[in-house]
Amino acid sequence: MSSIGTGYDLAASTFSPDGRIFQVEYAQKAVDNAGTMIAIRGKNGVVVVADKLISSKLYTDNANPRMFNVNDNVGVAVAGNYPDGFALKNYAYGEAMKWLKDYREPMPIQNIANSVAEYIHIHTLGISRPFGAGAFFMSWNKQTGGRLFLVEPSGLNYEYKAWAVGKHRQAAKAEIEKLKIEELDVNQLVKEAARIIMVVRDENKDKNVQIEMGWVGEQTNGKYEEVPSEVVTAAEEWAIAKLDEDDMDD
Amino acid sequence: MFRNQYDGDVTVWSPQGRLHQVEYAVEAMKQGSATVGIKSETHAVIVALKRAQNDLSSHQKKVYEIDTHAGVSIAGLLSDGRILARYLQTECSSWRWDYKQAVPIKKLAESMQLKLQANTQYYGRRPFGVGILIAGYDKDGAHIIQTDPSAEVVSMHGTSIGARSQSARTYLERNVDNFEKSTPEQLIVHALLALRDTLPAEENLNAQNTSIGIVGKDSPFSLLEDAQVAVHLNQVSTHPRTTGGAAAAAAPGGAEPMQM
Amino acid sequence: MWGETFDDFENDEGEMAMAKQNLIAEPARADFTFAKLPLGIQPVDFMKTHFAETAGKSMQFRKGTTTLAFVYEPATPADKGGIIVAVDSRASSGEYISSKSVMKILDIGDRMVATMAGGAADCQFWTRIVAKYCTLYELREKTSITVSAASKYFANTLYGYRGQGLSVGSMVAGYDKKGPQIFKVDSEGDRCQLKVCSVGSGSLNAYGILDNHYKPKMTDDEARKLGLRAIMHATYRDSGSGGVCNLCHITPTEKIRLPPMDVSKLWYEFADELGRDITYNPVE
Amino acid sequence: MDTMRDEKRKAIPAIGFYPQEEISTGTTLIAMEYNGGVVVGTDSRTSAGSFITSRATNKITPITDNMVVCRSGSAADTQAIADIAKYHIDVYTMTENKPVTIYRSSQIFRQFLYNYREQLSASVLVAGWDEELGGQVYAIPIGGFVSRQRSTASGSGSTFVQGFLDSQWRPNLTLEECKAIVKQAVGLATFRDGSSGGVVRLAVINKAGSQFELFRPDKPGFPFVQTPTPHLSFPPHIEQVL
Amino acid sequence: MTSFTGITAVANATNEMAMFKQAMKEVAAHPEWMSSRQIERQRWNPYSMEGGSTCAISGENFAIVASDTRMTQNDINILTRDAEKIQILNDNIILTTSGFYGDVLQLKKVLQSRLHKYRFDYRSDMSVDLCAELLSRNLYYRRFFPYYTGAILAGIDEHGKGAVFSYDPIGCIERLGYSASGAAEPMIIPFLDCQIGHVTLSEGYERPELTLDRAISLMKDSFRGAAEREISTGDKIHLVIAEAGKPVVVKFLPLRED
Amino acid sequence: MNAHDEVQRTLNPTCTGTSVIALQYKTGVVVLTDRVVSYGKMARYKNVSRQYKVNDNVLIAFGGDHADFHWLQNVIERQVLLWKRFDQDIGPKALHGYLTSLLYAKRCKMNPVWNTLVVAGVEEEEKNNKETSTPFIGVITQKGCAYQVKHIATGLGAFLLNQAVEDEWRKKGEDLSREEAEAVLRKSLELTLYHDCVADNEFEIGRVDATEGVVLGKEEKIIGDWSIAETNCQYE
Repeated sequence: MSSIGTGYDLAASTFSPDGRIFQVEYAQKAVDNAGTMIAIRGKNGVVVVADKLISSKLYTDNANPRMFNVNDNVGVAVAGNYPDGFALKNYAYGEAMKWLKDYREPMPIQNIANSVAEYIHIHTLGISRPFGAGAFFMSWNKQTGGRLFLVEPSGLNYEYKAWAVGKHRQAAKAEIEKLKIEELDVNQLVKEAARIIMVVRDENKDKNVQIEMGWVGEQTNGKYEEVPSEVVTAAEEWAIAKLDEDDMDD
Repeated sequence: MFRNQYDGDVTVWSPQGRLHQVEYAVEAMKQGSATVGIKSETHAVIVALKRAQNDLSSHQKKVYEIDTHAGVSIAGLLSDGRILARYLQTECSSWRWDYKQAVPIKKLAESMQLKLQANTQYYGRRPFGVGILIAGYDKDGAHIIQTDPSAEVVSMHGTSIGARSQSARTYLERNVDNFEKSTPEQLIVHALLALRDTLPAEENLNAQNTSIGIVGKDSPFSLLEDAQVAVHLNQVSTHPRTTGGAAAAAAPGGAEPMQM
Repeated sequence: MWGETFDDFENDEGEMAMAKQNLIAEPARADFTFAKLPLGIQPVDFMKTHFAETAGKSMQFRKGTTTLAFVYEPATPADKGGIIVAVDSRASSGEYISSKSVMKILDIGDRMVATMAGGAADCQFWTRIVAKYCTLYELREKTSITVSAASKYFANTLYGYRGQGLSVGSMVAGYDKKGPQIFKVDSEGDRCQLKVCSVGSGSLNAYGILDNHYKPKMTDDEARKLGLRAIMHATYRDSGSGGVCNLCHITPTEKIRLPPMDVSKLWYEFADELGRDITYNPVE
Repeated sequence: MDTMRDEKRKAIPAIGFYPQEEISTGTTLIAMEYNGGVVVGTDSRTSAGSFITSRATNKITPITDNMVVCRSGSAADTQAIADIAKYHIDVYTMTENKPVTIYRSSQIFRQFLYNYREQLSASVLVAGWDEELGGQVYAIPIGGFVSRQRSTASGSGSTFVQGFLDSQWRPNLTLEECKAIVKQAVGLATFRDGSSGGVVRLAVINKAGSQFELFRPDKPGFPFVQTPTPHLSFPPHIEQVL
Repeated sequence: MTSFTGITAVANATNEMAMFKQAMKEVAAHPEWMSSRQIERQRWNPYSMEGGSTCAISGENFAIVASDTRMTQNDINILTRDAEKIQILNDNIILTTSGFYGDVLQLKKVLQSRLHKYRFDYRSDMSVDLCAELLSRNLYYRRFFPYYTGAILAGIDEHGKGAVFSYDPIGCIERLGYSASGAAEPMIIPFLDCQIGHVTLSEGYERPELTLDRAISLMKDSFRGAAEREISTGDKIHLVIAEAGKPVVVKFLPLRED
Repeated sequence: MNAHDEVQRTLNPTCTGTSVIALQYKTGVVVLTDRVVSYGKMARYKNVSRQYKVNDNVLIAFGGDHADFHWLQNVIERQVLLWKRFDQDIGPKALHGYLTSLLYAKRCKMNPVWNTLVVAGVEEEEKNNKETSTPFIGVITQKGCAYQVKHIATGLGAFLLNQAVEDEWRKKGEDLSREEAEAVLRKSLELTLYHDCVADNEFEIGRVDATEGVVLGKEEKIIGDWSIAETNCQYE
């Protein structure tokens, strides 16, 4: 059913006659329209990659990063409206600090994701507007292996093996499904992720874009880190070569 | 411009997933006279164009020192800007209170981002109708941070905000590669040239309508006196005005097309 | 998650941040909320424990005084009449004279002063608050405040801090539409109007002189001399008083501050007038 | 040992306040790791001054299937703390859908014992088993200092057996060896400490859960303390019996 | 994520927690029932005295400030010989404080923050006259839990003249020609009364004008005297000289170390 | 905790540690603490470290109550995380400043943190330039009295050792090598061992070096020299 002009879509506190909350859906649009972001859990770690629009060369390198540490072990990657995402990251960080204070151990990823989801959910009740951002949370350790959660603007929180959000999420998901991600180690994941991002780009529209990557896994010792720029560059080069190869095959 | 039903409040998303009120606030910033900030490896400079309401009134104050290692300049609603500048000053002071050291510029950027974001999400507030450039120097080197009402806070090599700032940015983008190794004097000249490009052809920079703030390694933030400003302006006047600047200046600042 | 936090320490950082904000910027508040002692400790007990004689000399609060004021009428048309306010200038921290040049006549308005006896800091701070009130009153009401009202405000303010160890004994003296008036105000919240008044550790000595020589009608010269003399005698008998004598004469039209006089020299000055030998000289 | 401070409060008849000696569990608590879990052992005496208010107290309070807490200090304080901590742990377990680790539980105890250490007179041993770290013992004496120990004693009787424990502990004890040491340690402490006495209660916590055992003085298995045969105490020329 | 029973349990625990906290507060607040431990705690001395002395002299166009650099514990045990008791707040304002060093540090931070804010608000540095009143007020805000400090504020005032302001712990303020505070105050002041105030100098003796050089040498003599006869003063003189229109000069001079 | 407070203490520190001895050498700082937790005079827990590695530049050692320090440790850990957010490593000076504020604030609530803290570290003047780093030792007492030193002994050591350590320092001054500095510390511990009831002979020496960063010490043991017992120690 159409939402626009009905008047049922002006506040998150309003249900439409068919039981939908349009404001939350619109907020989801902010995520859907933003740059593609993919997160994949592999054999020994989790990799997240985002396609970032760099609108001017006046920006410093890695201005406006989308990936952060919540604590040493858990990384967060925010998709959608950047300031909203930043606020979410800040909240997650605050929660992790509180946990550390109370229990003197780093907050487990599940609890972080739950807590952020709760916070997002409160914002869908209509007191203020819903967040126009979602967040991937990722971690890895020996006992549990890699873990990957996505919290959406609606407050939903699911664990994933791999997922994509943003502009070209459908194409990206299709690409991911082609891979046997459980068998890939992090170094391969980085390359594949770069390739997928490049494949799904719309060459006419997506200019001035830059890849940002984060990883956590065995080789980072369970610490979430930004992927070093030389690794990213290498992955990009590999991806370009691979794409050319595919083109040749075609 | 027409009114649509999704632009009444910051707490409403449009069906396209946009926040119109926030976008309008960005327009308010674009009405303000321009300011330019650029940095080299060791220094950061902000220059601003001050307007006077009329011949009898004094010029606006657009550049503030917020600590010995940082200053801000403002474009947009100056009273909003002053509130934010004061907020940053308290942040600096607060950090000094805790650690007896100057606050990292990144901390200022983050505080700013969160403060601005809150005003784009909660009912009963409006976004700040102002953009701010923070020039600072800390352990990580020189910084120029650009903020705008939509709570985008970005670290830049150089940037400009305010009326006709596109012309200034064009100049900066053309010259960005030279900034890194510039001396402070060269940096000021670059900034002034960029600022001059935002002016209509019949106006020019003078010591009264121009503010220059500079900060860098081993030199605390200072707001240059009129006499010092004049010296730098003299240097600028030797550079002829580009036609490109004038052409860009012809396009009115606040009238960039708005998509629905 | 709990709504109720684990512990009170939870708020520690919040409280610290708030305290910090109060200290970083001047607190903008109409009524003063002073930093409080924790754990319900009483200020009086606390001061007794940590700031009494046992504490280091410089760590005691400054105090000790003789102040006086009286109202008189002019004896001849050439005289102005009004109020004489006279004070000494010694501030002692325990046995140590921490200052010998304190100005104990504090301005409250154009024609109003307050004297300070008791805790020096207390007087300085609160008379400023009163002065501020009086100025605002004048701006608001477009007429100057009466001495009575000013002193009432002073007394009320002090009463609010009763029992917390403030030490103030002040005379608010001035000229208003009702004529010359003196009100004595103290930190217990007491306030009374007097014609002749003295406060402080040397007040009894001062009263001795005042009561002996005071006349309702005096020449200006007589009155000023009376003030000086009373202070001078008080400084000689009270070890808490000394230094110079500051004197202020409030007439119906103006407030005249006289230059300070060293009490040591005053003694010699008055000796002749009193018809008294200063030194005992058995030979003569 | 845990009643280090001598409480001297004045009676205030006007308000009907007469200070009483606090009912406290002057206690012996022993806990020790073995190769598959932990063993804890306690006495059972609760006293007020010199009066034994209970001679068969259970000082081992189960918190979850795989965790117990042994209490010493003021009986009222420790019970309150144990109850509240149990509430917290239960709710966390429920909302997070998995058991709370022993480490985190010890931190929950620390919250109370540290933050209210001026008001409380309580010290506990948190002992348990979890998937992550296996058998663990956390000692929290008065003051709220938490430390994980392999072998520890707490309470008034601990002073008498610390040396014994130091000499007995070695890595990779078996369950039986460990139980024997703990039981013996409690026996030794009750033998010399007036504030400890009664029965010996043991708990074994391992992967399977918690098993509780009771050793009564009137039943076999109660620890036996061999003392040297004494000499005569009156002067030798006086008629007396050994 | 939370089951219904879970919520009830949360509510119960919350309630329990609230009651527990309430009980704890009552125990802490009710004076009649206080244990000896709590009474003792109230009498705990939050102050300590780190000794040392400071002094300031003002002249026509200068002000000099000096302190020793010894920090002692209980007057006898020397903690450090390099303690800073003088803070240069800006080109015109110098604060020097004796007493409890924790309060000294706090006071310094309070003033620094206010000066920081003033600079933002007025685009210039505060003058010493204003700062003097500010300090007095801030000392008094702690009237019921005072700073354990004897503060002296010195500098060059708006008219280019030297200024010295002296305070008691709760902010009694007085502008003087010279002042001292700390352990050796009763030794230094009589000396300066004689040499600068000339009040105890017999008639007929020369009364030289107070020049900067004379002030500095008097200052050195004061501290030498204090170090000879006062146990908590010694090690070094930290001397700060402010002259109108010139940058502030800092010097360190040796003193007795015993 | 100083000896004076020991007598008039009211807040009953329970599990305590005694002296911390620290000394600056040419390119860094060495810190010595023993490894015992005392409960009154009982050596209740052994092998407990009193040094906390904050990050590569800072090492904190403490005397006084262990429970209080554990609380502090958590506060410090969160500070480190806070700074990391801004891509900074908290330096010893900043941490010293922060802890001073914190301890002072707690004192103002008459609820002091019962610790004497020694913040040892190297202060990075410029990022990624070890050459310009300078050694730093900052001390904070429980009342919030803070100062910076070149050498320090706290606890009973303040009375016993300060002068001894200072003398060694003055002899060699800035040029003291690491080995020499550690030797001074060992010698000092021996002294406390002879005169402090609650000092233990098991100890560790941690160090912060401009180039190596923080290196935590291994457990060591000292026996001391007991030849004095051979001479006649009878009273006459």
